[in-house]
Amino acid sequence: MKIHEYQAKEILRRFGIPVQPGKVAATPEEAEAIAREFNAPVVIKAQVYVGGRGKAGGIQFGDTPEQARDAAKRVLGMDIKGLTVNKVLVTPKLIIKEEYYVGVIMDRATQAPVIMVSAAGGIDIEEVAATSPEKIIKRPMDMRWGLLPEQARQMLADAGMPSVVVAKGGAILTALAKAFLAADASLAEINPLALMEDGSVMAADAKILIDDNALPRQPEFATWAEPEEANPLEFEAKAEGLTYVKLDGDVGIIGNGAGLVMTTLDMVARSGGKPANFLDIGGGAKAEVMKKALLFVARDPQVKGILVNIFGGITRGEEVAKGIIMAQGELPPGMPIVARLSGTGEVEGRALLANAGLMWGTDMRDASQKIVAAISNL
Amino acid sequence: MKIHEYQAKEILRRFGIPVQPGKVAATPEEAEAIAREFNAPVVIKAQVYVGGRGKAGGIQFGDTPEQARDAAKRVLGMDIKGLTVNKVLVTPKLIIKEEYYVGVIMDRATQAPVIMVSAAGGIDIEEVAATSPEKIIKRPMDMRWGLLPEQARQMLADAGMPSVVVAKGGAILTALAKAFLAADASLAEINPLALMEDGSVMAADAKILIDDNALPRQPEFATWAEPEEANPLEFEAKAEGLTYVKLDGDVGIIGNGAGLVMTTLDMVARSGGKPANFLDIGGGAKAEVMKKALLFVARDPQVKGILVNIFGGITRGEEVAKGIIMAQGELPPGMPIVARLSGTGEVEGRALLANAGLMWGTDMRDASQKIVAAISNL
Amino acid sequence: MSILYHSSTKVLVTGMTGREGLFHTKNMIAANTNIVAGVTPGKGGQTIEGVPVFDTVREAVAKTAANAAVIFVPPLGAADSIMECAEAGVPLVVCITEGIPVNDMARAAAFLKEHPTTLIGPNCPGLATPGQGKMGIMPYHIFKEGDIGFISRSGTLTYEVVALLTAAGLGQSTCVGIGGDPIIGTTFKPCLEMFEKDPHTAAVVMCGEIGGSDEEDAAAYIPTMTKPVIAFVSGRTAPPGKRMGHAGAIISGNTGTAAGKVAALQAAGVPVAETIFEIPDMVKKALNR
Amino acid sequence: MSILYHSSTKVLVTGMTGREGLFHTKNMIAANTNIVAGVTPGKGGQTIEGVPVFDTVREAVAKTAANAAVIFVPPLGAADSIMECAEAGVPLVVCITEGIPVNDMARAAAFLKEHPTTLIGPNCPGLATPGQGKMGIMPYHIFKEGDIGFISRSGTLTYEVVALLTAAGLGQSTCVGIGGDPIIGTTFKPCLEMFEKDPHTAAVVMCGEIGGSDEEDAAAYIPTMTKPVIAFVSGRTAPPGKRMGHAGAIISGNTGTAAGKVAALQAAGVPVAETIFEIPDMVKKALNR
Repeated sequence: MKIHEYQAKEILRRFGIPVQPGKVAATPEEAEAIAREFNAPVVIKAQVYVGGRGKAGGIQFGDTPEQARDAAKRVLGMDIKGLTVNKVLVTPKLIIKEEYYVGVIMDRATQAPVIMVSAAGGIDIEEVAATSPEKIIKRPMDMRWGLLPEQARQMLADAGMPSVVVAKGGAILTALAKAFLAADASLAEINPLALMEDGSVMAADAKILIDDNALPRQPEFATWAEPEEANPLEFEAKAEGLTYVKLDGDVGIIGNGAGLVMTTLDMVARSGGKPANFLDIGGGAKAEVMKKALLFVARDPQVKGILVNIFGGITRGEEVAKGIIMAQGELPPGMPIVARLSGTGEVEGRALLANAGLMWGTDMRDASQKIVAAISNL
Repeated sequence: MKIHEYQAKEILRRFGIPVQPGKVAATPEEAEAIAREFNAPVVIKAQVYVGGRGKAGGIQFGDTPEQARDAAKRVLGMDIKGLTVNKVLVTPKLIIKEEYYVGVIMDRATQAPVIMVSAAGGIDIEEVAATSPEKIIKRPMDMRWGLLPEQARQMLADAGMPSVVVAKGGAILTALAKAFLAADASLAEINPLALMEDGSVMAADAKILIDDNALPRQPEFATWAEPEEANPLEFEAKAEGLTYVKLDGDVGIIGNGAGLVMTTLDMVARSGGKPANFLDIGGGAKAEVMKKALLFVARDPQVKGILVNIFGGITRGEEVAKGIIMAQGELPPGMPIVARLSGTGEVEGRALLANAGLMWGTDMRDASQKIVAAISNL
Repeated sequence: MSILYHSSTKVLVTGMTGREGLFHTKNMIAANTNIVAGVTPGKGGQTIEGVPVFDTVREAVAKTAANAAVIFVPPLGAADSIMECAEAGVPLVVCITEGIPVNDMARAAAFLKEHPTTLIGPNCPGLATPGQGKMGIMPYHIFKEGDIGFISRSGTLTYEVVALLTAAGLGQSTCVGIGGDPIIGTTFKPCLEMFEKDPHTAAVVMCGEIGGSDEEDAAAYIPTMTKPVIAFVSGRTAPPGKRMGHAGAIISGNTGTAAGKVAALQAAGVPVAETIFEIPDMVKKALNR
Repeated sequence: MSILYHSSTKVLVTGMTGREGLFHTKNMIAANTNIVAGVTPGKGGQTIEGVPVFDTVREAVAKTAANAAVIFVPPLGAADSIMECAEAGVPLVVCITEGIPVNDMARAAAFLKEHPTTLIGPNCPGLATPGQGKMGIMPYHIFKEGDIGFISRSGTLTYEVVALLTAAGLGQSTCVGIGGDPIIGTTFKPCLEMFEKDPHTAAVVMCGEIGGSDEEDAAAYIPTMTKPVIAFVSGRTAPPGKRMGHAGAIISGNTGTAAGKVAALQAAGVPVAETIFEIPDMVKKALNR
């Protein structure tokens, strides 16, 4: 789950990491009031779930409260990579001397969180990783000990940071690793970790991703969930218990099991179609769930037809067929649906579909070809 | 550092361990009001830093708010092993079906906290340990992993607890071990861990000792420190940075270094005296500290004379001598003081003492004999 | 004629008394799997479906000599259950549970480095040895006894491909669903090693997907094998940065793409099927059948 | 003619730039100890008292080949400093710091089980090898070169007894203050083992105190030694349940009493001095001098 910069900083603050004070504004007037309260030049930072805000103009400055209001007016409502800015973070402007990077990211290869440190901070770390990987110091976290303060300092020293950053940044990185574990993050990074003119070190920007699987034991973070405007359907699907990913094509796709759905996408593409989405209804779905999934996929205006591909283990074919039939009345009239049912209840399911006059495919390939053909005949 | 039952339960509560609700009262009227609030029969429990409250009458019952007030009246002000009861914990009476013991204690032999579990709860666990050690299941905590829930359950099962306690008590013991580490405890025990008539499991009583060394990073617990009335001088000494232990005799003893002071105690005892205290001024003490220590020891009305035994490494003899001379005016007139100074600054120190007409000893034995003789001549 | 699970394996089920656990325990028993014990703290002493239930794994092992475990414990307790099995000395653990927090799995993975337990999963359908039984949730009727080893990161795709193999007369020695999570116990390579050593396996089919580099690791090992391997990779049309259902199926930057995996496998001399429908013929060709 | 520390030992000091660290670094240099590096995060690059300061132990070891460390880091950072030395491969670490939280030491002790580092302390005066130098805070002028090994749990008592030995013409091979905390790195027994192996040690004096069972453990080992051991135990008049200054000096129930320790040592054939004043003569008698 993505969270905003101001929320990430709130987590860091709780773990004793220095962050500059800051407040969130939803209107230019609020931004002005906050700037007045700080009584200092401020930065207005768009709070959106994407990187590259700065380049997109999502970070603006205001030396006076009035300028802060104007800056907020420019940023609020702005579109950044398809996301509308609804909130800005107002913080006093920092005089940064040097910028560094520290982060913790779950790594499947080492089966552990990996600590990453670079003296080349302030910019896209993936770019650094791609162009000069030697500038990034990595170390897997030993899950038995966590990251020890001495290990954190050693990494900063190995990255060539100055002595003062080794000392103060070491404490920050240690706390970041603790926060990563305690907050059930899958990513936690401070970029830039800023060395200030006065010799202090602080988190000038922060990004944290929370592991969705851990939300049941992180009730506070669960309340932080917000729809991502770029794909509101994905957010809604999650709330409905469906795994939905929006894609660019016109063939809606529903299946049971992630691998099977992915393979169905590939098969539709191979058959000349363009998948409109990925939707996994999981195991053991009942008719109601099937209906909900169909209506959900159909809400995407790009979708011209839907392919349902079910291999029944726990999921029963007749439940799937019933769900498809139930959905008929509420789907856009004339939208072609092709279903392919195998495994448990396939005979009963196919019979139900045939009785209802619905199309079905003998296998994944046949069904894919049928839906692509049906759409091109529209 | 000792803390009260109600404070220990507050810590347990924060770690998700079920404890019955309870409030602290300092007057019978407060106890009555709390009982009225609970609207149920209550238990009034003396909050004092010693065990064996029950036998001493420090636990009383009240079926009505009026009875609660009367019970609190009986308990408040009561003397339990030299401690006056100033506070009582008022909690709803529990209907306990079975009582068990779970605890975590720092163990020097294994260099780790040891988890202890026994089905023989509700009574003095040290007695169980002494008389039927086989009834206690022990397991050192692996500091790399902490206590795993499965390990906690396994211990409860090994102790022969019923299935429901294995499940619910396992979660409690896991949380207790977490609390032990997070609170920097040196002891954390739940006794009894109670299986209730309704099948729930809870901490009916709790005891936690906080590691003094960790108080700088446990600021909240540091504010919980209270003088133990039985030895208010010890509490005051701690606040002054002195390590002071009250004993029963009449020879006040001051030295530098725990081992040396202990040996001095032994030597005084061997010389026929009875030590009144243990006081270690630590390393590198200045004249002011020496003076403070002397005045401190002299506040014990039992003290008839004082032996100062300093082996100077970092501590300098002349500083010690100066401190003793500075204290003269404020010590009870005629109280004999014998000082023994060796090591750094011994010549200068002895000269200062001689000039001031104060007694000194050539070594620890000589000094011990001199102070014992001086007191017996009073 | 199998790896990991044999008819002699004595299986305990943790989380057996839950809805899922009970349903699949019945199915495993129906597949003639030797289910000797259930473990659910708080339910010790009961007998359910003829299976004695214990409070702890150690007790279950002591009383029944169980030497394998299937885990159906809910997500927040599943890693603890894995560690309990490891500490009780269970040599084979299959974790079906989906949705385990990844930090819990990182901890369990580190714990397993200190214990000689083989973990399959989590978030996997388990494994089946046709004719001998199964550990997990695979629909047992689709299998057929034979000499093809099968490894897959996904569930229903496994069933699809197995059904195709069975229909083509290609029975299976053992089918292993290794799971779709970012952190799993056993990856392709160790499964391939086991199949290579198994005298009853003639060839192996592996179904990979986008994300991670397990397929690439397997590709580096396959040239040392004496047995043919046929591969399939799903997710060719998946866009980067999107999680495709499986927590592990996500392309980060340029790593973990289907194209990269296909290239690595082909470079290792592994025939890679364009669609699952070609797999049976490619197996037959490799075995000259 | 020593254990643990020799004139060839290259010593680094962590927390060297603090008040205590600096004071004792000067004293160690005055005792001809080869102090090659200081470590204080944030002070790397400076040179203090002619000693180069580094940000990390690993860097200090890489640049100076230090093979021993003395720790003066304040209590809440001291366990981390111990682990840093262990991870940097420093074979000998002497921790002077008093007041380390015991949970930190339990963690450090577990960490040391995975690293081949010998820890002396914490909460100890360190060690001295007369004529060669010292690591820690012992007043160096009281020592005299010789063949008596010395081990003690306390500081100033060590100085008392050493002064008596020196006055009696009994010089010392190495004097080790093992520390008064409940969790310490090296206890009596391993020190005795080292002295037993040291060709330049003829006899050992050990000063125990109430609390714990390290003296009893030593008593069980001493009968296997070829060299005589003379013991002293302080705290005979200490009441149970009271912490006598040292965090470890506390009698719990019937264990850890002075009487119990004296009895165990005597049962092992160890002469136990009634007061420290008898120690020199008892040593001479044991060595027939």
